[in-house]
Amino acid sequence: MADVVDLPTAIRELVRDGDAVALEGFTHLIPFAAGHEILRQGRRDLELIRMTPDVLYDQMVGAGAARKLVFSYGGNPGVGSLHRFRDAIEHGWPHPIEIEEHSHAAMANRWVAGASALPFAVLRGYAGTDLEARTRVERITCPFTGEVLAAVPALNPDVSIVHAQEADRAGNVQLWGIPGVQKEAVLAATRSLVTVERIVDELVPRPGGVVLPGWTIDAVAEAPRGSQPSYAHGITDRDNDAYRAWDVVSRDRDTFTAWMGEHVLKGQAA
Amino acid sequence: MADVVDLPTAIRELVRDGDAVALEGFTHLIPFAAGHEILRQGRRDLELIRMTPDVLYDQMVGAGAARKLVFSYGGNPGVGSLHRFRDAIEHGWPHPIEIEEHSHAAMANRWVAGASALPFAVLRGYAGTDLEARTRVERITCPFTGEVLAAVPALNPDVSIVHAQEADRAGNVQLWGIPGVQKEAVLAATRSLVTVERIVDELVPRPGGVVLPGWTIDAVAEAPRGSQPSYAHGITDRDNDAYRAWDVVSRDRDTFTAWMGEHVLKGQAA
Amino acid sequence: MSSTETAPATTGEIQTIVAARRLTGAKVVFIGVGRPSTAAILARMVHNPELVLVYESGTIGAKPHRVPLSIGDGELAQTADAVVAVPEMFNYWVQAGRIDVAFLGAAQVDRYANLNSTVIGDYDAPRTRLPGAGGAPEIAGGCGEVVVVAPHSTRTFVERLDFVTTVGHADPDGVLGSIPGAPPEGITREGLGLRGGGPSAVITDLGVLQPDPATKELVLVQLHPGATVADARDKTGWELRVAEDVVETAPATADELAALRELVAR
Amino acid sequence: MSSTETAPATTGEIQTIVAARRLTGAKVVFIGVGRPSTAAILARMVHNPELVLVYESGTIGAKPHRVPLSIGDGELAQTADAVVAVPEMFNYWVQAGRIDVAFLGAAQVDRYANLNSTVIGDYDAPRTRLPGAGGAPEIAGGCGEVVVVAPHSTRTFVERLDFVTTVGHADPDGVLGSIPGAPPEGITREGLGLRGGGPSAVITDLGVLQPDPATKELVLVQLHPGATVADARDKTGWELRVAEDVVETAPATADELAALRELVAR
Repeated sequence: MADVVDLPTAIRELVRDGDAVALEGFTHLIPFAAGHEILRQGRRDLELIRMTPDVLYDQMVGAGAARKLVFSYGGNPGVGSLHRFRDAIEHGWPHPIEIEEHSHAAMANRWVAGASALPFAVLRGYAGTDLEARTRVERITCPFTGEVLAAVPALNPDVSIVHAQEADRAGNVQLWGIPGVQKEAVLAATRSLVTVERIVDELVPRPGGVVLPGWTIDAVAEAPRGSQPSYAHGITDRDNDAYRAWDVVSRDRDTFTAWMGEHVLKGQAA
Repeated sequence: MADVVDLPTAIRELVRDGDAVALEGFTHLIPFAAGHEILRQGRRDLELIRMTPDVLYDQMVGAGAARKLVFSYGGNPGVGSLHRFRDAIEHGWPHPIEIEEHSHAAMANRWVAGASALPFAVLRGYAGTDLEARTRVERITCPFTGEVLAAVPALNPDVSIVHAQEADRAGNVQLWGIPGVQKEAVLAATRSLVTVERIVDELVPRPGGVVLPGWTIDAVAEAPRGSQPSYAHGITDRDNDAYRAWDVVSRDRDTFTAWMGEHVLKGQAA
Repeated sequence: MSSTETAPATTGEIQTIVAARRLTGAKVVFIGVGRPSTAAILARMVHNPELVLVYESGTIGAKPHRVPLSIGDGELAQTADAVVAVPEMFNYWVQAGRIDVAFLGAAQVDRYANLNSTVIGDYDAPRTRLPGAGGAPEIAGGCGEVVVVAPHSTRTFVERLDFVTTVGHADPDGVLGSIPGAPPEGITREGLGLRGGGPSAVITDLGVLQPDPATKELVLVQLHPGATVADARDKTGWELRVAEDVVETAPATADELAALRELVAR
Repeated sequence: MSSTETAPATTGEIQTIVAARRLTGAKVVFIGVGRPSTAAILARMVHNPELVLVYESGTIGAKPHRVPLSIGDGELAQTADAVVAVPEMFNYWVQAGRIDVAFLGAAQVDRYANLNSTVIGDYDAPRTRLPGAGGAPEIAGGCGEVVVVAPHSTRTFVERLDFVTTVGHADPDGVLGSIPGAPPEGITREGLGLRGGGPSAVITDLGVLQPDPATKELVLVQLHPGATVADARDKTGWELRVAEDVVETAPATADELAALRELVAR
């Protein structure tokens, strides 16, 4: 069964300097509170894995916590650039970072392979693109048809962190709405943490509900509004204004640093 | 959008002699009514695909409709043998049939590959077994780790038929309870039919609900109690007595033939 | 509503309206955020109420009332016929070829409708780092056809992409030499194993380009009201081919414009 | 309840009770129908109320009140913590090694606990066609340990399987020569790339066999009340190894027997 603990304890026990860490959530249930706690605890030299880095990884990259970024789409959806992500790649600020980029289809299949304890996944992809020379993909031949397809390596991070709506006291988790790759990320990782909007006495099955049994998770931590400015379907709304405002905050290094000091690093609990 | 038609029309339009036909449903939602209609229409020479042949394929094999059987477990669950299946394989009655057998894991992954338009799937399996020489499996090497794994060919039947609880008038389908491989079977097939317990004005999302949009299905046919003696979660119960009784009916060729004449072939609508 | 009371369509509005019209006969469309999303919702309002909208967040048959800011807004999940996980979306739906039409944008487009959304300048020392591939390569590989929506300028319509993120019609005659591993005589998208039909149109704020059926090179076939062939040539970074019979885009109807403005204002 | 009023345990009952006891410290058990299912439900009633039952139908954490006839009975889905599709069950849960213990049956068992559930006689001209592999090969490949439950008879415990459906401890010294493709000096399950620990016990109606830690050959280590070493030798189709200190199975307690009988009667 998962340990139900407070967020600082969970991060302290599960996330170490140098870890490959995935904070997943595809446009929905992005674990901001957990990411901020990682920054408050001063974790460094992380390999940050996420299909869509979004504002959260912009903050973590800008704060200098990342050694490497593994991703498939580094934009501020509907708004524009992630300026800290760009500044790190274009100008090496606050320090240079390594990048490893894929397509969404490849990342999604890498998660599936990781959750399945397979070393690789197969897809129709990458043929003819310049991505192929810049990422980890090999060609593989179908032993039945002779067709040549793409093989991509499994993702198996040291730690995966996702956010969900609810957990019960035994650490069983339910999320609903857009499910993304959260189940895969948790199952593919060596260690896992789920932050939740609320702890309930009993999980009531919901339409679209994805349940992660507590025995597959290391820790569960309550973090109300823990995916804001993204959202938790049925509980919080996506704060589109915050995404738009981030475009302004993040353009300038000093403005960014001041904002982080005030809104993230000074805060105590999530 | 799927055509909502009566069952005899659907079978007439979709199932042809010689087709590779999958009637799927893993212990739940087994499409008995559709299988019986195939027999009433006298279809012959079929390649019958199903993970668990169950009583339905015992009937279809015993009735002489199958040229070939593709499966992974040919038993009467909790009861014992499928006597018609055994009689066909052991004694060639009513005529010899070809068999191609796999493990459940391989069949499930063959369905996934079929639904994904991939020619094969990869799994950890078959190593050291006599199955490997008797089925369609090849070895494949991971281009990243050098590990040797099993590759199995995709399943892409001419027709897949599944049973579900509900459809709306546009042919959108929802099933719930044990989902098996029904979604994969429908998506992997060239043509598809879903029989349903009832047509409703609107599909209300359910916990565990799997929705197949009408535009991915060729035909939907109403067939109340159409998965009996298996069951439709929340609507009908599994008729365990019928499964036990089948053991007696199916042991003897004449008893079987008489039973089929009376209960299946004479019936008109499903 | 009388058109005499309505301000004329802007070039951006006409671009959206032309994109929406292309969905009149479509069954299932795959869309990202921004103008393509607006166009698809407009198509459902005006031309094709049965159109199925698919977003890569896993929402199939979404019926948004407002234009979503992200492809994962809650309203999309709330109104969808089905919501699936991202691996299923790409494997069972996109890769399996179940989508008729996909809308894609890009920072750079070449004459064969290949797309760059990765980087401007050198990959290792980028002038501008763009968001990256996202779903585009496999969407363009698997969907029935692709409609590219992009602003007409020499920054976007370039002789040679800085980076091939997404293959459109590849390099069928070896003119560009930009497809990695391709032989000097060129390679087609079929030759690369791509299954969908590839780009069928590029809709800009000036007009519409379509691939020549034989050579696959983009040809200007349509101009929006007020735009000229000279404009299009000026704003294209290669010597633009122009059809003999360039048609003028039918003006936005009062219904289209009213619906679009009402939608954007929601 | 006083044991003096209770009929003594049958050999079948003691087999089930011994199987249930093995789950006292387990976290997650994978079970098929029949005796293993009864044993696992009994374990939840008597020894280990937190035990997670997983059935290959996709029901994780099922809490059946009655013994299900099939592995897909509605009560399993109704009471489960999570219900998943069959591909997910085999890929994310079984193959990924998330299950501690799996119970398996078989028509034939050899001295290395390899299993046959495919055919008696020749594959192409079978004397008895059995149901086939089902989930067994990959369950035995991926789960932490496997407990085999089978009736003790020379029909079941055979020198050489007619067909290797499921690998237990393979043929580590080349004694059997039954693993296809294995070298004459033998092969281990690790050598075949199997990840789980393999069979840890075979529970029969006479006693319990366990693999020798070094040689992996099954050794009789436990006898149920009333059974003798001679019985076990007689009913084993190879020269059965017997531990120096065979222990006698603790008799069924009144609680165990009452719970089992109550369960079966439900």
